Amino acid sequence: MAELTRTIKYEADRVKGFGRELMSVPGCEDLQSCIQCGTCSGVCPLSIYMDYSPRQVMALTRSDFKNEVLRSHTIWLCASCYACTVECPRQIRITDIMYELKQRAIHEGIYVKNFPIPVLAKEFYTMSRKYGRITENILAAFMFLKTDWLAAIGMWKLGLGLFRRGRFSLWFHAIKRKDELNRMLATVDNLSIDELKDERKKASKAT
Amino acid sequence: MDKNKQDLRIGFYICHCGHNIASMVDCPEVAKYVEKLPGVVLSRDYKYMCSDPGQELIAQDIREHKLNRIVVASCSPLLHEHTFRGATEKGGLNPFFFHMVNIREHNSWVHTDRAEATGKAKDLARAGIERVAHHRALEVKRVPVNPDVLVVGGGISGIHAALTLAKAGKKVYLVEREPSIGGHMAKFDKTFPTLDCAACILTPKMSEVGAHPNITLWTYSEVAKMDGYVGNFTVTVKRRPRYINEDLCTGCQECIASCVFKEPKFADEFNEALGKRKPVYISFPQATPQVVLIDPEVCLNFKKGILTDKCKKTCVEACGEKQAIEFTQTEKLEEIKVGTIIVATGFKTFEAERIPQYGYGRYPNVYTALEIERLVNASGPTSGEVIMRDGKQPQSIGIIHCVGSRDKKTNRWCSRVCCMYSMKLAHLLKEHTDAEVYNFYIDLRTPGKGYEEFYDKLLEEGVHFIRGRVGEVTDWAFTKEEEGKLVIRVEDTLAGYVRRIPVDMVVLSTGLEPQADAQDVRRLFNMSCGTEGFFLERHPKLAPVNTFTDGVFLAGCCQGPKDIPDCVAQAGAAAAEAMVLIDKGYVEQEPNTAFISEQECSGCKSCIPLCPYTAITYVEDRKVATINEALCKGCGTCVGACPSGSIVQNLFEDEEIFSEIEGVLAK
Amino acid sequence: MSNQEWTPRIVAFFCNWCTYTASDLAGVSRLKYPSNARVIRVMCSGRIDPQFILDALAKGADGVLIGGCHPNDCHYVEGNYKLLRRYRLLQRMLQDLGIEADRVRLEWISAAEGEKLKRVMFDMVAKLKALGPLGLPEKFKDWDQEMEALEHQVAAQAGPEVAHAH
Amino acid sequence: MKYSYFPGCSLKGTGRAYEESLLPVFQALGVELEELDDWNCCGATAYMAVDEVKACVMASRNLAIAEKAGHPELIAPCSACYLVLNKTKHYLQESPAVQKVIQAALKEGKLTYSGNVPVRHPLDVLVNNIGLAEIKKRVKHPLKGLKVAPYYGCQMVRPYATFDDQYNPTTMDRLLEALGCTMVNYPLKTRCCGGSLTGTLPEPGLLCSYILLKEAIKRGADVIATVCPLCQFNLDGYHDKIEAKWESVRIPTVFFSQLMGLAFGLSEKELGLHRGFIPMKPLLAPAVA
Repeated sequence: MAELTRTIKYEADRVKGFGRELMSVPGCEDLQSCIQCGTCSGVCPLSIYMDYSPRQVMALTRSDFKNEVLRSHTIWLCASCYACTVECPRQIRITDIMYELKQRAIHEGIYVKNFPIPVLAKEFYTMSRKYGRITENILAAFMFLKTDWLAAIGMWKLGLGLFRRGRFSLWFHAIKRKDELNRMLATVDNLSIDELKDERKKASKAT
Repeated sequence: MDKNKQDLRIGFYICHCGHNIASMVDCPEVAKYVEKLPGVVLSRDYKYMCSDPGQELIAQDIREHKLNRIVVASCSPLLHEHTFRGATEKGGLNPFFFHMVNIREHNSWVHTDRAEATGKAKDLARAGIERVAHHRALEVKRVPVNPDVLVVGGGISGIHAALTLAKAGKKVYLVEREPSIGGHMAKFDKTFPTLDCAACILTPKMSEVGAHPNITLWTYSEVAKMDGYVGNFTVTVKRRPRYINEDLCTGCQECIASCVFKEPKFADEFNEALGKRKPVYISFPQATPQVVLIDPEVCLNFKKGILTDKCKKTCVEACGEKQAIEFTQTEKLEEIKVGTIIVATGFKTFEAERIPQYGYGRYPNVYTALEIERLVNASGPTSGEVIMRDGKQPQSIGIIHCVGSRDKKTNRWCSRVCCMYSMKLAHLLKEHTDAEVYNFYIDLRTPGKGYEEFYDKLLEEGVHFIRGRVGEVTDWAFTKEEEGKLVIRVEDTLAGYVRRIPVDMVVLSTGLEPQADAQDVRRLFNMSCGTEGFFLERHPKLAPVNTFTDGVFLAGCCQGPKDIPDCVAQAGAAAAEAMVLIDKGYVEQEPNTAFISEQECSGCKSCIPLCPYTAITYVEDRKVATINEALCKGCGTCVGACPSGSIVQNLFEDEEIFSEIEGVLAK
Repeated sequence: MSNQEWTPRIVAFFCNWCTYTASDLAGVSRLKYPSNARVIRVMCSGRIDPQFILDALAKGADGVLIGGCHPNDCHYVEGNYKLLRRYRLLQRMLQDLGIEADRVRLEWISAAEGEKLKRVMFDMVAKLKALGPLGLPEKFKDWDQEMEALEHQVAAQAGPEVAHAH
Repeated sequence: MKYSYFPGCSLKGTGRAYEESLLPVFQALGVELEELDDWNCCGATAYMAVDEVKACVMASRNLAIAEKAGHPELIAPCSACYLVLNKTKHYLQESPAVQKVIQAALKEGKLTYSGNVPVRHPLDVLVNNIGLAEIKKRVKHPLKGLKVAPYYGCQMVRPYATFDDQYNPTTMDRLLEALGCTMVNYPLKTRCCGGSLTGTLPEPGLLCSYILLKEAIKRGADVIATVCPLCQFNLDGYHDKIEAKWESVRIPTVFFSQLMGLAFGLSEKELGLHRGFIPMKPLLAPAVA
């Protein structure tokens, strides 16, 4: 007999305040007015692969189901094509909310391990931080090494093709004034997350 | 003035309005504060001042405590000033010894700090107390009401209002922009939820209008100008030439048959351009009046050069002795005098092209709901057969609800009728074609008598209901069964899947919008529009058919989307409101007119050009200006501009306003 | 009271047909805005005499807000235009007196624009807070004292001279 | 006329051909593009997912450098860069909180940015500033008979429809028609190509690309024209995998600038046409001859 799991949600499953906190971020406020019409899922080219549809992510977020949302594949499947944002009849900036959820998932370390997309995001972040620019083929190589190195082998043909067409870079592209950029980015690091949140709250109140 | 103050015996009342005021303003505290102000004899707080006991309290206090001034702090004077003036009068005082202070709409409802709101209430109350000291006894003037009524718009609302009044013996002018009355309803096939044939229930009313001796029907006409005021409006109506003498035309339509255009060639507006008509035409078989008209844009007689020679004037020939065709007609202006006006100018449907994702105008088999009404109608362009623009009959049909409605990018409001008419069309289309019919909805709204039952019926008929707002309608196929079809991509939110549903025909349930020229009409009749552009009623609940202009009433969809029963009910209400004025015979005018104190007038004449009503004239022999009270409407513009301060506006005298300023600022 | 944050006092003159009604609408819609303004109703913005505005400022208002119907929408055809002309002149005069333009504000707010009224209230309060108190009554008092002192001075100086002349 | 030019990482890597064709085309039109001094990664999609504020800081460094360069406008050919730079400008206007952080960061880098320098897409500049008439004048070899599916992708038109219709953009259609091309009716012109997903989660990403390629062939196109390096890469680089999964949908995907270069009479090598996986060469013989 197939294993049965209970799908009921108890109040304890909610992380109370999560929805409200997210909706206090500038750009995410309009989530409050979602009418669950499903336009976002209807126009999303990737929704067919998602575990929760974008509409469900909106509902789950608003109802404080933090763990479910941050663990979902959906936020990582968003390709940032902005179709939902443009079509939403409530003008909810769904893509930006997805970004916000991705940030939180990375920040809290709760996302599907070995799932290549967050790894790519982090590698992208590290590389651009280190060199100021991105060298695409090296970035891809890093990502595959960290997630599924067998897949990297599967990519040899593409790599070779790129190489033969002069689209392959053998070493990192980098900017000259790395320290200038690093100093700038450090100012954000020095700003604690809480401080930023307060700033954001103030800002959202003002608007 | 001080002496005057000693004689003052002011009564002050602050209303709790249940919790509406009391929750944000400490009413007893304000009453206590006001009690100590000079001239105040009595200061009370009370739960509901507008209630009978509240009003009685005022009347009784006036008698018992010999009060000579009354101030009530409660809601907006636009709501209850009249009520409290009545109570003041009942106590034996001139009603204008009363002043009202707004501490609900302007205070308790809009502020969040109880201390601040209480402070503001005190300031406003103090200003009222200061002001009322300067009030004088005034007399209300009565002006007779012209018993004739103008109804603007000949849709179902206008028709019903006009007939109601006419049957009560009132003379009605009904002005309609289109060549026939009937409005949108005349285009509908059936009506929900009873599926009465729209024409069957509307046509008798239309012919009754056409035949009623009390109704003057002017179609193909528009109101160009309105002057005057309640009871005495002067209205100019522009009558466009239809090149047919309405009195002579018998509606035999011989002219149409004999037109040199053997086949109808031009887009037929009544059939939403799905059918064709000739240059000389009648909008639809039941058109009222049964009078043809000629479209000068396409009639050869109006062309120049060779084309005009091609016109053999066969229509004139066919008309024969009746001689009803008059190519020389021009636009005519008619001036009428009426006492009341009912505005029933209706709505327009949302333009489906504005949502390009749904492909209207790009894919021929995407239709608007109104087009489907004509398509399924037995007297429509296909005689009721559902044949699509590509000549085929649909086997599957998708009906998309809320097109243009409930969307911040287009119209925010729910158009109220689309759920029901979409289901009606689903039923009719299924009946006509036996196709699979899908309804795509966000929420189904069926709050009317028999509406939910209609939904049940549709479910039983096997119509599919998918809860999800459609993302797009496209013609690119992913799977084999999608080839050559229109594909609807939507999240079936209840099943939890994104679906692609191929259909032959798509119907867009477009929402209701204000008419394109609603702003012009609003100015014409001195009305207001809500943010969405529909005409604003005086009060959303208590004065739903009144406007801010006395004597001008609203009926039907020009005030907001509504279905036929609601339109008819509202039209009846508007007719009743008009009859209140007519049968009473007079209106009382707010005595806020201005007058000139001749001793102080320097005769500088600066006020004369300021008056928009030419109420001010210069008296040569006395070298002063004078105001004709009958013409003055009480704006006070001349008062604000008089350099010698010799003009006084009743109810808004300088002293009254200065004392109010003093009152709000005194600490 | 004294240790409370200073907030500006605003006297508002609203026309009966548009802005007063908008204000009612804001109430019915339960919009929330600062409580600084005290509304005085007139039938038409055309009724507003520049003296009302000056009087309000002289009696301690930090700002005056005038609300009328949008151009072309005046219930009395063109009272709002008449006011506009007066307002422009008054603004010039106020400038000469050193009273900032932001203190006397004219807004067209239609009966349907409760939201706009709210926006204007917030904005005006913020602008007045930035400008600080106008405090004309106190200034008048100071000026009176100065004048008095000056008169005394003049009298004191004139006194001996007058004496000499004799 | 001179513009600042922000190439972005892709145009120096896998999307090299975009830069290679864009620069000579602008040169032929007498417009100079001056590459920003020491520009850095724009902040892009993937970065936004980790730290949106830092992404904005990275973008703002570029904006500040552009302001310093002194040319009135900045051209960003990559759709992602175009969006991120514009988005940062929006945030700077909309959110005082973000603005505060960014200004502090700029100060640390001894840079200033006052909000000037509009970020423009080369398509926008070509059609709306230089003009189709001027472009027509340079056409030496009209691309008569070449049937093109115009593919705009997402981020050039969404969420900010700055210079074209969000649902049915036509700027590239008009531009390519001016070169003599025949545009096919391509309803998927703004549908997503899969973005960076194609490299990370092959199945969903490849499906997006497959749909686009298949429909272009079905509509009778000879070639797909694109405005974005990632779109070009996705539609061009994965044909083996797409073929293994579904079917062969081999159709070349080139940058609109490459087609312009061809029409202007530049050589294929100069335009980087040899860099494509699916060659376009056989199609060109009748067109150019």
